[in-house]
Amino acid sequence: MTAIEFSDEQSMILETAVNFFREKFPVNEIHERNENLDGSTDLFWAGAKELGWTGIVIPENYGGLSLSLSEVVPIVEMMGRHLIGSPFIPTTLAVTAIVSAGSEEQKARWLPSVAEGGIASVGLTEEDGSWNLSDVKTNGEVRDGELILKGKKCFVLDAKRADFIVVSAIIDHVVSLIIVTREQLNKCIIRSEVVIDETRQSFSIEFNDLKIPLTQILDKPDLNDLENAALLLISAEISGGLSGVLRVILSYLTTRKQFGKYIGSYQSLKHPAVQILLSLEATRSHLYHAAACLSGGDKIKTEVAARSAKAYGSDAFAFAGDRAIQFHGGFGFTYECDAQLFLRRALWCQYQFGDAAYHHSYLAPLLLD
Amino acid sequence: MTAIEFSDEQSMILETAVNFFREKFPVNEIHERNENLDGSTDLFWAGAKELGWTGIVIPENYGGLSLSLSEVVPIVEMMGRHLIGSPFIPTTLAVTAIVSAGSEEQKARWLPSVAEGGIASVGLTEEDGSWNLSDVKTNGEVRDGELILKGKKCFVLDAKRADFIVVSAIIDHVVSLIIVTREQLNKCIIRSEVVIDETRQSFSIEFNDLKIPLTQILDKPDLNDLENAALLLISAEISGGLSGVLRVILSYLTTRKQFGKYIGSYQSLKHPAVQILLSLEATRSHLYHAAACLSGGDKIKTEVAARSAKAYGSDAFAFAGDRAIQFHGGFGFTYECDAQLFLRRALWCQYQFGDAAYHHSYLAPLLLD
Amino acid sequence: MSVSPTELAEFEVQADRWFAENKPEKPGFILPETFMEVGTDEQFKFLRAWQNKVYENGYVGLSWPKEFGGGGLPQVYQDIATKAMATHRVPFLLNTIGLNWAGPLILSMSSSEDKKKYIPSILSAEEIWCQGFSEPDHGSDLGNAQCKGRKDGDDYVINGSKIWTSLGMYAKHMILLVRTSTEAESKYSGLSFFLAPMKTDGIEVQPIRKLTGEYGFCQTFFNDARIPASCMMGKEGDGWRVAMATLMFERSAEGGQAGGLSMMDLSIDDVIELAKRAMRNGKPAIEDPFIRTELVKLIVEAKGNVYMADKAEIPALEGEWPGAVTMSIKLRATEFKRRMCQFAISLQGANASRYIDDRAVDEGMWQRSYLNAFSGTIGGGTTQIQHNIIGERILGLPKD
Amino acid sequence: MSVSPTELAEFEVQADRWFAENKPEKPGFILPETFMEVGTDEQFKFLRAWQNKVYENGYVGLSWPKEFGGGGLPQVYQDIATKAMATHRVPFLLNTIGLNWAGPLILSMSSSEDKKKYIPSILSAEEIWCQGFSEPDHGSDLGNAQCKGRKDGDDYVINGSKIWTSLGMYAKHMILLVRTSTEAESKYSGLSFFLAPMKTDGIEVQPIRKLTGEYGFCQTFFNDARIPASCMMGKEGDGWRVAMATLMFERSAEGGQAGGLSMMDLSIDDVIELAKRAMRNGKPAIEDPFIRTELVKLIVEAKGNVYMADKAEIPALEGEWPGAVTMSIKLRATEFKRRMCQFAISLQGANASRYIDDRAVDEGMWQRSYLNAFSGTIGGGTTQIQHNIIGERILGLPKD
Repeated sequence: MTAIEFSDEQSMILETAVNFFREKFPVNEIHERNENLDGSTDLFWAGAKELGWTGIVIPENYGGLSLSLSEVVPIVEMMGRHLIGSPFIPTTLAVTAIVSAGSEEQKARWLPSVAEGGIASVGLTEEDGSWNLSDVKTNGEVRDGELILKGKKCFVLDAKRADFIVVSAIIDHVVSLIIVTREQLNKCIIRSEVVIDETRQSFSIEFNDLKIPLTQILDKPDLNDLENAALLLISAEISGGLSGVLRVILSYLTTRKQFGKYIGSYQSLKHPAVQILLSLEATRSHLYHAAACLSGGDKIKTEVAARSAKAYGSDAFAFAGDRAIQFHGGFGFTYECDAQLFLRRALWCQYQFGDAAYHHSYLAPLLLD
Repeated sequence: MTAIEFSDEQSMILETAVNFFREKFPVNEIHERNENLDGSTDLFWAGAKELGWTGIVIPENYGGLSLSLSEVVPIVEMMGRHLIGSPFIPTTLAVTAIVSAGSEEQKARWLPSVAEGGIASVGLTEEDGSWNLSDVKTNGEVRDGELILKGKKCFVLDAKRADFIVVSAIIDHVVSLIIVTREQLNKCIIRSEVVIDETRQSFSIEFNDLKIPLTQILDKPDLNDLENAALLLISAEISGGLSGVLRVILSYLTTRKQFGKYIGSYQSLKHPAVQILLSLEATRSHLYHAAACLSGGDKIKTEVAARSAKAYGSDAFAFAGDRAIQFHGGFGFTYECDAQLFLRRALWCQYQFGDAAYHHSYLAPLLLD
Repeated sequence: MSVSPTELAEFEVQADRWFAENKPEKPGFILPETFMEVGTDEQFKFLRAWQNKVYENGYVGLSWPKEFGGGGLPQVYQDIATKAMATHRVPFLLNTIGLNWAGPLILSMSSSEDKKKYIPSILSAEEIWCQGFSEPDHGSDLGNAQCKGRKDGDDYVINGSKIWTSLGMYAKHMILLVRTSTEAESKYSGLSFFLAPMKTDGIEVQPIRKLTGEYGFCQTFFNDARIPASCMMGKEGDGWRVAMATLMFERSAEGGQAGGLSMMDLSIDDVIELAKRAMRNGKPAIEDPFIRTELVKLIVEAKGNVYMADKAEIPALEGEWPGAVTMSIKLRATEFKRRMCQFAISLQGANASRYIDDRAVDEGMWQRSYLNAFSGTIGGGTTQIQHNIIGERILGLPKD
Repeated sequence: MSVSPTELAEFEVQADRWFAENKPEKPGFILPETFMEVGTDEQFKFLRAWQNKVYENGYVGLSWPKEFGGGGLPQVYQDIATKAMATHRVPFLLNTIGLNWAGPLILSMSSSEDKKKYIPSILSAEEIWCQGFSEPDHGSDLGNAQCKGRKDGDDYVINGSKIWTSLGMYAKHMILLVRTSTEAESKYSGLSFFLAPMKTDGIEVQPIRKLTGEYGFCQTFFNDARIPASCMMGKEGDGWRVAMATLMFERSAEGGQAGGLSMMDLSIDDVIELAKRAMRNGKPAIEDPFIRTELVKLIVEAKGNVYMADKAEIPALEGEWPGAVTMSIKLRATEFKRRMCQFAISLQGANASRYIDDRAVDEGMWQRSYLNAFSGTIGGGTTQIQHNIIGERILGLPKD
């Protein structure tokens, strides 16, 4: 039994993704893409639809491929590599929630449209910024056969584009997941959020006694599963981001001269670059191990692996992003330099869904007691 | 108000110490001294007596100089610089205990002999290795006008030479300090201990219902004071040790060639050497600040300063010792190389009277709450 | 001049009161933390007015000669005033290059005439100074400057470009390092130093967008710009020596600076305060064991830096490697700040991902400060180069 | 050869049982952790007997050809046997240089005659091998070896010295790198490689005392020692190529090694177990929040290393910098071990200051392992050099 089982599907998808992003989203156009996020997303989404990526985790009978998140990982990794900030992760998380917690009716109602290329999102974080997905203040009250939703969600990605979003709320003292449709969203206060990663389109959504049919409450939500899925996908983004930022570092280290020598010949730059390389290999190994665990179905193993990947990877990525700025010297201090894009992405990844210290505190009892 | 008040006495003593050790204990004879620890101690002790160092903290009316531990610091620092492992620290700690907790009778009885060059020691640690000086299992019971002492002390330095030692024991549920004389010690089981720092002569002492006159119980012991004193002196040893090990590193880095270049020109060695230098400067600053606080008399400030100096310094010294081995390459792996002497000393200093993590846990409430 | 303790104590009370009473209200926009971050006209106007007010009331330039607009007092007065500024956390003094680089240089080597011409308007912030040392292709390698100056009659004709000229859009003067000879004995002796007027035909300034997304630095282009030879500091070929002298004003604790607060510095106390406000797992972050340990380590490190400054004042404690403390001030301060800001961000939970905005923790100040902190670890000789300098000059290690 | 899963499963059970039943009792002295630490005759005899027993019972050399004393089986058999050794934590196999360096080399390039001469006694530990690469003045700089060999008739006359020859006191053969020409095109092409008999007039071995206070390495001196030319591997001038091939057996996961446990390795599990026994502030150390965090970090790192090895087996996951994982095995393993031992020591309170002695925690094993760990971070190319190698070969960065 090896720690990493890499399926043929994963392998094929990885290869496809490598080529797709290399062709359509070359790294030297990152800045241009950021100037036109909507256009870039359209381009990505059209390609993803064509390649069947939007339906990977959706069961076949709802129009999908009946594969698992493990097969999504290579795509997200390559997205991270090319700094794509599309609604692919939030959509996948919303679908994951419905696949795991929805009734057959709910699946039949919500999944096919996504398989065909619809966009969705999740709202799991609130104003206090708590990483614990059970810390929910948004409240749902069942009254007259309807759910009355009250509260505010933050960091809802691509909320303006989403056909629906899955949000967490307390109903009867229990954290529940609720689907909110576009039509219902239009009745909410949606505000754009300023976030450090400029490739993201993030929003806050305020529900003021929003009325929602009870059929939109997901039956048996498992927040742990949803958290593991989020951690896995962010870790994939981190792994790809690490490759991307290392490439940026290397291209500067091998072309820029200082004091008559290529700066990559200085050990104070060369050795940290090696550390970043090794941290990338470790992150990637944790990532694909976590993907294998998730496919394997062991919940505890998956939790350990997902938290480990996120904890290890996010620190590694933050370090690499930080060093990328430093090693570019004056150029690194400019907006024009790609290093800042990766550092900002790294900070986003580091602080969404828990940082290393947070996950270490949850890993401790799992690994030590 | 500056953080460091450096008295004329400190300044004079520092200068004297620098010269004394440079002349009598040259760094190139460290190995020879280790082969003959007793002879080396005799030599040191004779000099220390002559220079009045054995009576620095002893009040004038008991034959001392009525100065404070702050004036002992420069001496211990230079001892650390030259890797001297004499009974000077344990003697000073024993004296400190008596000066602060002894009655006039007790002072009159025990201090003059030390001022004249007697040797003493302390026994504060036990078999469990706990750093908390209140964790004492050794027990004293008052019976028929005598104290019956039962228990075992470890890491009693130079116990074989000491005229008396000060040990901690529980009497009536309270941690007390008791003086045990040479004559009484001779009735105990004294075993030599194998410790990592080969310049130390460390012993365990077992008390099996040892009878001690009640007049040998110190009146009002303050373990906090005694701990601060120990931390201050070890920090001084650390500060000097850092200078010493940096000197060892530099002399190799500037004379050894590899791949045709002096190895000190490689940034992977040069930059850590700079880090060690800066950590030395920081340690030394913490040290003399702690010395000034102790002279100033503010107990909380002194505790913060002493714990900070020890926490910061012991990690810095351990790092420097570790790097010293590594940077010496193959030679560093030999017993013959001075690097190992400093690494062993660093490990001793790191783990006597609490490591950085231990002191951080005590500093947290003092600094944050 | 002898200083009476009573007078000093009185001045301390007076300065303290003045800054307490005159600390400006928060304007409706985020203020920069240093002169390198002034990105908008409203920030510039606000800060110039503030320095002017501070000067008019006698709290900057106290140790500079009276005849040139200074206070003519012992340095200790300025130290007291500067401390009061720090205590009350008032805005920094805008004309940093003038006050701390150009000013001391002019005072130490220029004619009395030039001192009269330049010094008073430096203090009042009437005339802003900028710096032209670095070049796009030779970041840390000052000695290799390629911006050229060719003598032509009474002028030097300058061609090339300089980068990282803070306040370049607003500056009236630039201290400028130029290569006036390519045939000199060494690359260093081919350099000359000018006090260049920015309003010169052929000088163009272009703002640079920083990694923070804001503006604040400029690139300055010289196209046959004619600078009078009389603007040269020292002789032709003295440029390196003069530039090094100038850098010493900044890098070390050498005297001569006008003083005054040069940055609105965040300290570890601000982080502790943040840790008390921030929540982790439903409790104040400051109660989390991991955060406590990290805070203690940062505090101990910060204290070490403070104590080191005091130790450096005691000759008997100079130790075996003199100069280590003063030469490492920039290295230690800038690296500490970078790590401190990183840690402060980590206290904010998911909100750590926010950026400059009123919904961010402290309006995104920590994120911005972290990104801006790289100007410290990169500018004026990167952290890596600082290590080389200290290793070679203080420890005597061989060059790369 | 095809392998039936049933046979493999049976072999696994059989190996597991054999090692469970035959694991030697603790002798009355501390055993070394690797072949580099054998410092006393009693340790040597004990370990030689153990390897011999393992061999006699068919658990080492399983993949080596039958005609030379091997098992003639697929590699997977050896992997199973090696794993059983690790599981039962039996002593390592003493003749490491023979099994993993000289053996594979001889099998890959020597004559059948030489194979018959050398291989069986390597497996049985009858003849011990040592290594003569490093020299006192050129630690990591193998290519610069100065130990000289001059052709004289049918012999080469060797002069110079080699260092870090483990088991030098006991070895019958040495793999030896010698400079046979000082006028070669490059320093590398002046080197030749020998299988040298240690019992040769003019070869003297002197034990070196290690930083641990123990013995285990030697320095070998050559004074006009005559080595038959027939002992040369490859041709004159091939030495560098042969040596590099040999190093590849050690550094990477290339096949060809005889296998078997080469060290009694401490793992992070041992540290966790220690943390459960050790007390801090009156409670098991494993309950201390700081210690928990540090342990978790170490565990995650250790797991990362395990997963990396598996990832390296999957070509599709090779990524943009192929070879990074395999080329960094030594770097990662040795640095991790050093830090892990440091941490294990920190769990012991004041008793951390003890050293090899029955009153020390685990008899001082952790302290000794920490000091011995430097042989990993220094020997075979220091950690610093490993970074250079990976930076240059894998990342394509320019040389120093």
